[in-house]
Amino acid sequence: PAKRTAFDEKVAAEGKIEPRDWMPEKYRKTLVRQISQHAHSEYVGMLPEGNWVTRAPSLRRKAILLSKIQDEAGHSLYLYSAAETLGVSRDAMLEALHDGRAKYSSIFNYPTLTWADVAAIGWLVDGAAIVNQVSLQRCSYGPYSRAMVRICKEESFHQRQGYEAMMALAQGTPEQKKMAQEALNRWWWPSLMMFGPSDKDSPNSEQSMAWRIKRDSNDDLRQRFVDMTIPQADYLGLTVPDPELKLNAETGHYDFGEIDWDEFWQVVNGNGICNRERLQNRRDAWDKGAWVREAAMAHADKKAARKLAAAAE
Amino acid sequence: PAKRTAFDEKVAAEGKIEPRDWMPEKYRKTLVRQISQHAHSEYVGMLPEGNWVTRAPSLRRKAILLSKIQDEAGHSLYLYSAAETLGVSRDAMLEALHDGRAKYSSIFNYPTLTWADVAAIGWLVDGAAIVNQVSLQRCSYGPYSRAMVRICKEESFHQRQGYEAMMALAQGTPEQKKMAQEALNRWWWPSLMMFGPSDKDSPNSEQSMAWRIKRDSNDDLRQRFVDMTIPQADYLGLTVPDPELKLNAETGHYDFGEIDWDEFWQVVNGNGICNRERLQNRRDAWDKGAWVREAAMAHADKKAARKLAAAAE
Amino acid sequence: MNKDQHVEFLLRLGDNSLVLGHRLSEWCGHAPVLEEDIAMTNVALDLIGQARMLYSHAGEIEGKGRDEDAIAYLRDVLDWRNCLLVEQPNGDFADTMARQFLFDVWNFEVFSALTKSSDEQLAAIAAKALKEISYHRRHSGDWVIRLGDGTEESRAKMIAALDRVWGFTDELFQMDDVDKAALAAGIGVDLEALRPAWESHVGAVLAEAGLEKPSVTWSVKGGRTKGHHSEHLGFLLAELQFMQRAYPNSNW
Amino acid sequence: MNKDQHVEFLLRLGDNSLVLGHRLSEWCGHAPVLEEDIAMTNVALDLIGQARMLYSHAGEIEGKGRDEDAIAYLRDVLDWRNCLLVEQPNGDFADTMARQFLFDVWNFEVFSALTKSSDEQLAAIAAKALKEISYHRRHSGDWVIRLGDGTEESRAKMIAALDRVWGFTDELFQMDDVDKAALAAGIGVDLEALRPAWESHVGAVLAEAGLEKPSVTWSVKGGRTKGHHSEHLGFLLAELQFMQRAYPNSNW
Repeated sequence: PAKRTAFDEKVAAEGKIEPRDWMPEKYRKTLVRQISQHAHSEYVGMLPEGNWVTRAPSLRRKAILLSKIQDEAGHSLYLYSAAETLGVSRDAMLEALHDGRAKYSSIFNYPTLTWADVAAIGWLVDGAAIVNQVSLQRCSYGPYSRAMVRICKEESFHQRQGYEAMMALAQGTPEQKKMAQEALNRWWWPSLMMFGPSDKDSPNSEQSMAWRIKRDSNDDLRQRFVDMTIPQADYLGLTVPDPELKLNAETGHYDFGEIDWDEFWQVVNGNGICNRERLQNRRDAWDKGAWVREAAMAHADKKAARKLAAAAE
Repeated sequence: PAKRTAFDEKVAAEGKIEPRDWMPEKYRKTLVRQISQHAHSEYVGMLPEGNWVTRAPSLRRKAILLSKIQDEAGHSLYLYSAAETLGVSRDAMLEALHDGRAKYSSIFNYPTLTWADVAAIGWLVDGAAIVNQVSLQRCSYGPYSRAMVRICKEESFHQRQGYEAMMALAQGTPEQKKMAQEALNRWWWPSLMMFGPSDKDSPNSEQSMAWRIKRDSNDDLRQRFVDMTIPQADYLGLTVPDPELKLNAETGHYDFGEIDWDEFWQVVNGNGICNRERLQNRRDAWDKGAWVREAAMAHADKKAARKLAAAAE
Repeated sequence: MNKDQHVEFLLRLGDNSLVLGHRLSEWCGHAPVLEEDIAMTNVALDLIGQARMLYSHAGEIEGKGRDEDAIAYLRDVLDWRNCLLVEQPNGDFADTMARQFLFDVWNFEVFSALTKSSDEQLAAIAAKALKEISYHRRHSGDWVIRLGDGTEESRAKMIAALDRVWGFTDELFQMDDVDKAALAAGIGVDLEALRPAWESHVGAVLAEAGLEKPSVTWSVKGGRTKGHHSEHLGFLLAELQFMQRAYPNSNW
Repeated sequence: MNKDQHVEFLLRLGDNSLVLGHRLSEWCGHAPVLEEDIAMTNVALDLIGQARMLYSHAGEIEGKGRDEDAIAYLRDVLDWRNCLLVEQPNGDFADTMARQFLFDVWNFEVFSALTKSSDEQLAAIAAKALKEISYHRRHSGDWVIRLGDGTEESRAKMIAALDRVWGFTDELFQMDDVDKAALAAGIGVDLEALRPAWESHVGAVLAEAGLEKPSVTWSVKGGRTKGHHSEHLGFLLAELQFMQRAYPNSNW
C-alpha cells in the first residue's frame, strides 16, 4: 500500500519506474506482454524485408535494405533486453512466440510481392511505427522509454529512406509507378490497422493509459499518422485507396473511411497469407540453430574450465 | 567345357546370348559392370539437363527438354532391367553407385552453365552416345542388344533436337551465337573423351571384342563421331576448338589434335566441378526417398494381406 | 463477358497448369524412385502442355500479339492468376502429393465441365486435357493412399502435409466477377457447385488411406482472383523467366 | 598490364565480395541466434560495400560507362570471375562458417598486400576493407573454434563442412596471366606467395579448435580465371539480377 502509493505518485509525476522499483504485478505483466510483442515484431519484421535482400534492384538499395534489417535485429535485441529487466528471459519469450502464445504485429503477415512493397513498408509501416513509438518515449517504464528514444531515431531514418525509395518509383517508368501505386493499395489499410482496434473496442487501453504505459489512444495515433501521411502521398502523386478520404476544414484533420475490421481479425487470427510461414521461419531458425547454440555454450564451459585448471596449477 | 564351346560358337556365329544361357563368369561380370555403368550414366545424366528445366528459354524448349529427361529415366530403367537379367538387383547396383564403387560417364561431371550447354549436350554428348550405342546394338548379349535398339531410336531424336537447338543459337543474336560457341569450346574435348582411352591404353578391350560385348574399338568410334560431327559444326558456322583439325584427303577422315588425357583422368578421379554434387544428389534422392519406398512396400503388404483375409472369409 | 474477362479466365487456368508443372519439374532427377522420376515428369509435361494451349488461345482472343512465351515469361508476379495452392513449395514427397491430389481432383471437375464450354477451342483443350488429368488424379490419389496406409512415418507425414495445404483449397471454389461472367456466357464453370464432387472424391480417397479430413481452420485466398500471391511465386518467376528477361527478343 | 587485364583483376576481387555477400545475406532472418543475424548481416554489408567500390573503380578504368550496377546486374554467368569457394551454397551454419573462414584468411592476406598496390585507388579501397576483413576473419575463426571445440555434434559438422569446401582452396593461390601481369605492374599480389601465411593462420585456428587439416584429395579450379563455375552460380544470378533484367533502364 505504501509502495503502491509511491508507485502511483511517481507515475502521476511523470517519473520513470525502474526495474528495481516496486510495481503492481499487472503493470509488470502488461509491460512484458507489450514489450515482448514489440520485440517479436522487430524480429519477425525482418522476414518480409529479408525476402527482397537477394533481389534488391541496385547495390545501393541492397546495402540500405540490409542495413535496415540489421537495425531491426538490433531493436529486437534492445527490446528483449528491456523485457528481461522485468524478470522474463529471452528464451522464454521466444518459446511463447514459437508456440503461438505471444503475438507480433499482424502487418507482417502480409507478403512483400514486389520491390515497391519494401519501399511501402519503409514509408508506411515504419511511419506508423514511429507515430506509436514517439508516443511511447513517454512511457512510465524507464527501460522501455529509453529503448524507444534510441529506436525512434533509427526508425525515422528508415522511414525517410522508404519514402525516398517510393519517390524513385513514383517518378520512374510507368511500370515503376504502377508498382508503387499497387503497393500503396495493398499496404494502406493494413498500416491503419497497425494502431489496433478503435478506442471503443479497446478495453485494455484505459488501465494502460492510467499507468502511462500507453500515452495516446489508438484512434488519436491513427489520426496523427493519416494527417502526416496524406500530404506525402499527394506529393508522390499516388492515390490513397479510400474514396471517403478528405480534409475536414473544420477540424483540420483528414476524415477517412471505415476500416474493414473483419479483415483485421481474419489476419490476426491466422488467415493472412504469411501467418504460417512467418512462424515456421522463426521456429525453423530456432530449431536448426539449436546445435549451434549448444556448441557455443559447451565451448564456453570448456574454455572456462581450462582457465580455472590453468589458474589452479 | 561343352557349355563353353556352345557359348563360343554362338558368339562367333553372331547369335545372341540370353539370360538362361550358360555364360563364363567373367563375361557376366563384364556385362554387369558395363550395363550398370550405362544405366547409371542415364540416371546421373538427368541432372545436368535437369539443371535447366526450370530456366528453359521457351515453353516449347522446356517441354522438349523435360520429355528428353523422361526418356533418359526410361533408358535407365531398361538398362537396369537388362542388367537384372544377369542376376544383380537394381538396389545393389544403386548401392554401388552411391558408395562410389560403380562409375558413370565422366562427361556428366561437367556443369551446364548456360542454355547452350543443354543444346551442346543434345548435339555432342547424345551424338557420341549414339555412335557407341549403334555399335552396341550388335552386342552378343541379347537383352543389352535389344535395349540398345530401342534406346538408339530415342537418342537420335534427342540428338536432332539438340542440333536444332544449337542451330537456333548459331543463327540467333550475337549473344546467342557467343553462347553456342562457348558451349562448343567447353564440350568438344570432353565429348571426344567419352569414347574412353586410346586403344593402346585400353587393356580390357581385347577380351570384350572377342566376346562381342564390344564391337568397335574406342579410337574407331571416336573417329566415326568426329567425321560425323565436323560437317555439322561447319554448317552451324561454329569453330571446333582444335587447331590441328583438318580433313585428311588420303584417308577421307578428319585428323584431330591430341586429347588431354591428363584432364580426362583428373575428372574421372574426382576433380571435375560436379563430381561430388552429382553423387550427393543421387545419394540424397535415395536417402530422402527411403521412407516413401518403405511406405509403398508396407501398403502393398497390407493390401495383399487384406485381400487374402477377405478371400479366406 | 468482355474480352478482358475471357482472357483473364483462360490465364487463370493456364497459370495453374504452368506453375504446378514448374513445381513438379523441380523434382526432376530427385524423385524417391526412378519410376516416379518418370511419372512426375510425365505429369509436369502434361501440365505445361495444357498451359501452352491455354496461353496460345488466350493470346489469340486478346489479339495483341502475345504468344505463349510472352504470356509465360514477361508478366511479373501481380499479373499471375494461379491459385495459391499450386505455387506452394514442394516440401517432401508427401507435401508434393497432397498438393497435387487436392488440385487434381478439383482440376478434373473443372475440365470435365469445360468440355461443354461454349468456347469451342477451350472445350477441345479440355477434352484433351481431361484424359491426362484423369491419370494425374489417379496417380496422386494412389500415393495419398500408399502414404496414408503405409508406415507410421509416412502416415504422419501425409497428415502433416494435408494440414499444410488444406487451407488453400477454399480458394478453388471462390467465384468472382470474372468467374460469374464466364459462367453466364456459357464459357466457364460454376466453381461453387463443384465442391460436393470434390469433397466426395477427396473424402473417399482419404477414407481408403485411413485418414481424416484435416481440421485446420485457417483459409487464405486471393492469388487466383487478385494476384495476391505468397512470397514463393516471385522466386519461381525469377528462375522461370531468367533467360527471356536476360536475352530479350531472341528466338530459341 | 593492359586495361582489360586491369579491369579483369578488379572484377575478380569484386565478384568474390559480391557473391559471398549475397550468400551471407541469404541467412538474413534465419541465423541460429539474433546476435548472429546482426553479425552475419554486418559481414554481408561490408562485402557488398567492397564490391561496390571495386566495381566503380573497374568501371572508371574501363571507361565504357558501366557503373557498379551494370557490372553486378548485367553479366551472365560465364563473365563472372569469383572463385568457386564463395558461390557454394550456404548449407548449415558450419558449412557457412567453414567457407567464410577459409576465404577470410585468404582475403585478409590479399588485401594486406593490396594496400601497397601501385593502383592508388585500389590501395585506398584495400586499406578501408582490411579493417573490416580483419573483423570477418576473427568472427569466422571464432566460430570454427566454437564448433570444433563445442559438442560432439558440432565437431562432426565442422569436420564435414571443412571437407566439403577444402578442395576449393587451391584455386585461391593459382596465378594466371592476368594475375602475373597485375603483379608485374605492381598492382596485384603474388597469390602463390600467400599460401604459407594462409596455411599458418588456418592451421593455428584448426589447432585451437582441436581439428585436423582435411585430408581430401580433390581439387577444382577455373571459376576465378576462366568463368568456369559450378551450377550454383546461375541460380544465384537469376535472383540477384531479376529486377534489373525485368525492368531495364530504370532508376531505383
